[in-house]
Amino acid sequence: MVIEFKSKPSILANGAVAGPLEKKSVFYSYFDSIVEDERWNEKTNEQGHSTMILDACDIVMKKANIKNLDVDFFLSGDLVNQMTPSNFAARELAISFIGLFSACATSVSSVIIASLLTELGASQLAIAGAASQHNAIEKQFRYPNYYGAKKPATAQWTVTAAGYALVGKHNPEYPSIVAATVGKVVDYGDTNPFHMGGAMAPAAYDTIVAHLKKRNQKFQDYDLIMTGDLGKIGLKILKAMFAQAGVTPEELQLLRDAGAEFYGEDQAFQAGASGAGCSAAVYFSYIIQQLKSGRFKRVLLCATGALLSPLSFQQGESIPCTAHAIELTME
Amino acid sequence: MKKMAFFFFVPLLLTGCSGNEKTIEVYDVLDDAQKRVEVREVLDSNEDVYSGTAIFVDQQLLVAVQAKPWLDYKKEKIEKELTKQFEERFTEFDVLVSADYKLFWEANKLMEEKDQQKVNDKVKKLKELEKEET
Amino acid sequence: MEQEQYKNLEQQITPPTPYMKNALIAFFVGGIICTIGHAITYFYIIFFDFTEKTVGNPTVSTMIFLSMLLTGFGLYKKLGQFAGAGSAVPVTGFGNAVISAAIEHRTEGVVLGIGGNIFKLAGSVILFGVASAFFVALIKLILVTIGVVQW
Amino acid sequence: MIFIDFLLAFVIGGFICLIGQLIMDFGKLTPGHTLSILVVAGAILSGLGLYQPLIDLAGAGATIPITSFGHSLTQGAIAEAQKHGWVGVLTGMFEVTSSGISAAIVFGFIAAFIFKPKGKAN
Repeated sequence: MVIEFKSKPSILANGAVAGPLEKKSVFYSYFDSIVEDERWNEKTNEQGHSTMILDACDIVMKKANIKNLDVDFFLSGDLVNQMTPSNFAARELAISFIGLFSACATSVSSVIIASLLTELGASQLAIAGAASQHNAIEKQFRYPNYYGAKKPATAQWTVTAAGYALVGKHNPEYPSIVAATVGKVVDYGDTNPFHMGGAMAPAAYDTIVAHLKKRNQKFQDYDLIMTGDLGKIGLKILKAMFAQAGVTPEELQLLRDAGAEFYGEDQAFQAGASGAGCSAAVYFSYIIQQLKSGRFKRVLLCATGALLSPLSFQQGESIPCTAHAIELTME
Repeated sequence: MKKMAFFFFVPLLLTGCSGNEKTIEVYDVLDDAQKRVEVREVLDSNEDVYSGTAIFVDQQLLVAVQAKPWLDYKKEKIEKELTKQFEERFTEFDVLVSADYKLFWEANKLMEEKDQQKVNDKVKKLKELEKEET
Repeated sequence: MEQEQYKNLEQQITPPTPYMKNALIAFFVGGIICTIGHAITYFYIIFFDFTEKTVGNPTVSTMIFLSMLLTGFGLYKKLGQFAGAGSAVPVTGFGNAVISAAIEHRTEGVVLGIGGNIFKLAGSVILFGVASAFFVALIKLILVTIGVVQW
Repeated sequence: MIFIDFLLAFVIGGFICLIGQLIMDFGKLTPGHTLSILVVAGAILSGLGLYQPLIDLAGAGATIPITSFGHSLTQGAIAEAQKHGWVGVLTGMFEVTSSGISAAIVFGFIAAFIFKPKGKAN
């Protein structure tokens, strides 16, 4: 389902924070702050996760020179059970809050909801975004952090990062959200939790095709189409899908993936980065800055999410995936 | 796979090189030459064993042997055979044959021991150890 | 795109599992771990009152102690990523499964966290070990009773 | 001779791990599945009387891999069955232990109070 925003809500401020390991990220210099302790000096990983979200929101509010009372809505999500890190951060922020779960696509789905609230006139200022903390997610979805299991080359590394954006009324000096696509849930029967890119690629394909079709656009209409966390192999698969559909290699150069690029060519991270914080931190730092600087005029951000749980996987269910997209422009 | 094959063949090659030089030692307070010869006879006739130490003390005979490592899997069989042979030859002794490295190691340490009582105690202790199960 | 078509495409692009390399690495790392264990075996035989029959227990315990140190400093995880079954199959891997779960769930409390999750990964090994021991012993007893085999 | 002894430990221990890796890769199984299969295999070999000779041959090469778990548990159960017959098979289950399990519990408990997990990639 494609939504076109007549009021063109703008992203008035953005903030991205990351953990110590993310110094290895190629996007490192775009992040607002790096914290040396992956637990944000808290006792548990989950508390650290929550503090990280607060940290990112504080940066957003500081940049916009506002206080939490000025913000109407807080829309956030993460991957921990029942999204407690977001819930606890919302408790501290004391802003009207809706928790969202679209797995790693939450970075975009939250901005879509914020834009809708803005368009509706219900919200003057809303903070939207997502976060993930490696240890907490690894523990929940895979093995204990110190368990020595061989992960295949298709495995991805959950990042410790948070990215948040302040969505408000249209302002020509800032990047604006002109359209969005809420993705369907696509399931091609993949069951391997160490090959998320392969499971998510069809969802990204589905959403991008739907968006371009409804908006009557082509690849060349964009400076960049960036998916969330397909990883190196997932991105290759997505490109192959588009190539089969007749997209030329030159056009495919416009297609990039935040997860595939996040850690550069470092082999230790296998197929690249993943996690709700991966797309959020890249979108709400690097992409927004590139838009503001005028290097990009129009971008399509398509965050992908694998909607599985350890339980569903163990019960033999396949991995349903979704992808949400927003189209950002800079005048 | 080549590397693996290499590792499987090395033991086979070494089998050919190891020769027949058995190290056989006998501890006997009475220093009876006849006993030495008999122990040597029994151990020499056994192809599976490459080293052995026999201790005669106070009506007890402890024979600690070491089977060739690649034949270790039939340790129990080797022990049984040797026990039978030693019991036939030394009817007046209480015989224990063991292929356990612990007994071999301790038995060799006793070779230099002069105090007969100490040897006696040690042999008794080793016999107890041998009976222990996990 | 149809599901089957997609599966083909996905399979083409996904790098194949390096069976040979994985197996060789597992062989060497597993072999080295066992060789270290073997050295410990001789250590206990020579310096303590253990025979080849009884030395298994102290050896295994020592190996698990080493596994605790490697796990706690995050080294076993790296070894596991490199060696696969080579570090998972030796008893140190069992120790790693138990110890890493205990460390991970400490924040949830001693009883519910450590107590409830310590066998999260290794529980299946214990289950199948004990259950198969039971059935094997039972079958053997039946066979002995009807006179097919002897103890 | 001692060299060959160590070599046997290396080769046989490594070989069991190699089989584990093949089960894991070709069967597309998790480590948990693989280890469970190996433990059951160890118990069956033990019941057939083949695992003790393997230990005699390879020493730690056979006692260190997880298959020895199945062996020691089975030997415990069989010993009880031998002593007490039918009742023994059941009561044997309460008597058998494996040093690996106890050691892992104790060291795991201690480690939980010493170490904190960190996410390191390399």
